[in-house]
Amino acid sequence: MAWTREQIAARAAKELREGFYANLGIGLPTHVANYIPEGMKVILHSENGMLGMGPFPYEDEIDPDLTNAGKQTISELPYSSYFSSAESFNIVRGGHLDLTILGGMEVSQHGDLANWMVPGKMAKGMGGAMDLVAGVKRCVVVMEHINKDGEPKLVKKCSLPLTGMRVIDMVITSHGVFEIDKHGNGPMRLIELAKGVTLEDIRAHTDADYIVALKEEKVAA
Amino acid sequence: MAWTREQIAARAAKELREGFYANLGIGLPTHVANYIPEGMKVILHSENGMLGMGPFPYEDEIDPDLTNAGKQTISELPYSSYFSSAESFNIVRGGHLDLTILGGMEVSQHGDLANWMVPGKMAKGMGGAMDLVAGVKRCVVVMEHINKDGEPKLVKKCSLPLTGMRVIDMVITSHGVFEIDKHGNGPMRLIELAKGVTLEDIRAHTDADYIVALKEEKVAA
Amino acid sequence: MNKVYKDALSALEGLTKDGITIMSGGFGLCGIPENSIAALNKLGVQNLNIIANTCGVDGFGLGILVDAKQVKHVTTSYMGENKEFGRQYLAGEIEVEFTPQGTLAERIRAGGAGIPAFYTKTGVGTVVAEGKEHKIFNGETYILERALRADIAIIKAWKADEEGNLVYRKTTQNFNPQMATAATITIAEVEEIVPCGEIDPDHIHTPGIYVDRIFKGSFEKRIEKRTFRKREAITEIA
Amino acid sequence: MNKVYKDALSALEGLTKDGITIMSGGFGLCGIPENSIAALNKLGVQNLNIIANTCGVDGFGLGILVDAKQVKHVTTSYMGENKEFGRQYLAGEIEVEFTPQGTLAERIRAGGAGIPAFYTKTGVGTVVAEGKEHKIFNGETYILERALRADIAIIKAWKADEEGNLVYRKTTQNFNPQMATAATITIAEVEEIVPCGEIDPDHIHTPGIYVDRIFKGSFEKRIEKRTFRKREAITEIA
Repeated sequence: MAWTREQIAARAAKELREGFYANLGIGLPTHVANYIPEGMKVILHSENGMLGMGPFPYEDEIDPDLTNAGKQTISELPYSSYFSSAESFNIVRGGHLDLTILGGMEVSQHGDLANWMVPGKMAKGMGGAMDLVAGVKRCVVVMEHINKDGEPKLVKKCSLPLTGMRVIDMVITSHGVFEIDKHGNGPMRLIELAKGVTLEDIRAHTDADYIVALKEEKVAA
Repeated sequence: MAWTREQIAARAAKELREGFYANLGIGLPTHVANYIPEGMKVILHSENGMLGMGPFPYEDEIDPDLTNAGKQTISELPYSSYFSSAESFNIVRGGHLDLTILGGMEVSQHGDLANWMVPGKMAKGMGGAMDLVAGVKRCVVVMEHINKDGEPKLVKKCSLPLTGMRVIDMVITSHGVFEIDKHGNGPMRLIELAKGVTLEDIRAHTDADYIVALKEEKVAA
Repeated sequence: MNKVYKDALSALEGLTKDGITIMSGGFGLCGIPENSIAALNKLGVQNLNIIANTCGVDGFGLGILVDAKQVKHVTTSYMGENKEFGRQYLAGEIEVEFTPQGTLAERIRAGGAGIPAFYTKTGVGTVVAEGKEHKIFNGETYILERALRADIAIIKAWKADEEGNLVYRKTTQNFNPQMATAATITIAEVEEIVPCGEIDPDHIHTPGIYVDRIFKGSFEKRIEKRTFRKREAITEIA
Repeated sequence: MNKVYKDALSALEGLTKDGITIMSGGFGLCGIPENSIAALNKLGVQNLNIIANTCGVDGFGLGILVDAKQVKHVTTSYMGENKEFGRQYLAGEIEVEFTPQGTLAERIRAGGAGIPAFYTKTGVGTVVAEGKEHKIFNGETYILERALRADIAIIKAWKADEEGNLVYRKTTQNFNPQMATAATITIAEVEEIVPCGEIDPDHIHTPGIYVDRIFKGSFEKRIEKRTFRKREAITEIA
């Protein structure tokens, strides 16, 4: 038992706050948008040059001139704005976004992230991921707790090429939620356990150093 | 006998070409616009954020939101565009302007320009002059040949604080026209004499090294 | 997250203290945040560090703060014709850092864009280059210029929507868009606040993410040099 | 100075030769210069150095040039799903320099703005930083990134006036405005060319000074991922 991908996304949505400007990565992070609480205004940034990204359009309103960073057709909202890639990354690099949620292959206990290439496999490029982790005020990774080979993805030190060094503030895995002090040298802090996951499960599947610091009221989703 | 300020401006206008993007400095250089040949399209840049600067407006069309770098009210043309100061100086620094015409206090034989401060007197600031001389493809100075104390303004080495080092391509003074090889170490080349000015006049009032290289067909205005 | 404030004083509330750094938009008297400047004067905040292309004129624009001796240091490209500013400068009462206009614009942009420093040819061989790192790229010498940031940016736009998306008019744009990006808090004063959706998103100059507080101001729009031509006259080009 | 050309081939005439560097606007297949790419293919120019955020898909966009083996080197942030590109890359037939998307955008802007290099935090501690100068500002480490320039920029805008002033539509803007500034010659293909005066000068995204040649193209505007929702369905956010 552990969180499903949708449950991970739902948990990640709890990191959003009213008025936040946020960038959601491609894949699982995109699903977080489905769990923004009713009535909360979160302005989504699309790094190809848009703030105020709206939902998928109705079929008869599809516009090839309006796509997101995942190349999907989308819609605009009353408060949307468009701009160049240079401006878009001034927003990213300049620390104007409150939060980014990204997928991950490995996260180290000090907040290093690897999510863009696997040696031996063809690298497709880092896209905007390196810019996002370097620039956004708070970076959260959502991912499975273990990889397809059953190995831990929370590690002492990443074995894959990095996307960023000491950049991640929080990891939400299928097994729980971990806080990282990316500027310090302490262990991760396990603050929540996914429903049905035991401390023993975590111990068995985590390479990174961590301490258990469960917040009573937040145990389980 | 020598060129008047208006004659200097008229001579400077001959450096313009069809389709040029040009920046004219405050003061005498501004007058050059009055001598753009009929039918020639020259697009004027105003460093506060405009291309296609038009003439002074009619009195009933004065708009406080439309001024030039000299803080004068101006008008727009059908092909005008507005932009930020950052964009405006990308145009300047990036070498997109074909020509700038500036006033000068001193110009050295290797193309150094001093035109922004006199030690002991209060400096008001360099404004955009340092950016223009560093960035524009071709820089022409228009000025009197001698200063108010009767001293030469074309010098071996500037005594005043510089606006730019090896930046000026041509100087048009009240006495004639001088070409400068700003990348080399040769003397200036006197290519035109103002009406009524003799080579002896030039010799008596020029500190810079120069050679006489008059272009027959261009003597006098 | 309501960004709309009643006026300049309410927009500045809780933000000012002596010694802070303020970026102020405008070029000459064109596109300046008249209302926020007046409010800073009213609040009496002291020892201000001002970053602005010019510092207004005696009695108007930033000149008001200079006249009231609220300004300690100015980073600027041109002092203009402001006599009292000149007097304080010569008397050593106010410090001035002159920076070329394009370098000033780019330093501000860099401050908002997460770029701590960049190289430029502007100023090489002049006093501006003194003490700065020099580096050769492709055979040409450049100097390293540092980013600028402020505690508060006060800017002027034409229209805002309630999200803080801004549109400027004609040459009022100047330093305003970049300053909006380079401060901890950006306050925009505008001539009109419209509901979201009324501004075409392709026409927005400054996205609302850069703007924290907006208010509708009243504007004198004083003209520094009123130049015009007669309807009968032959066209003279400015 | 007529900037208006009949079509892509006439706009490219006299400009292309083997081994030149070309910047190509667009993000995925959105806002790409379809017509100029097709013309480059037709012209058969070889050994191209391409600077582009992505390289199209098999058979469309820059993928056409890749398929025809006209491309020697690519500077990009993401290769996309282009299988033939991947094959040539793995076979060593095509060289690829990966640069982070924001760094790519800024390197291009710097190339157009007379800035030879700038510092950024992006990529510190990764392979991107290898061999690059590191420098500490305010206690944080940054790396030095160099400007990019091209011989030709091919870009796509929505409308142009005859002066070459450009307006983009929605997310087609992306890399086009900066690429327009960073090449020796910039060619803009547009959906409509209007007389000067028809575009509000406050709405111009790219001033004509950056644009050398313009032509009216015809556009397929292929969609990479056609996503939509049903009118009846509960709103799903992208």
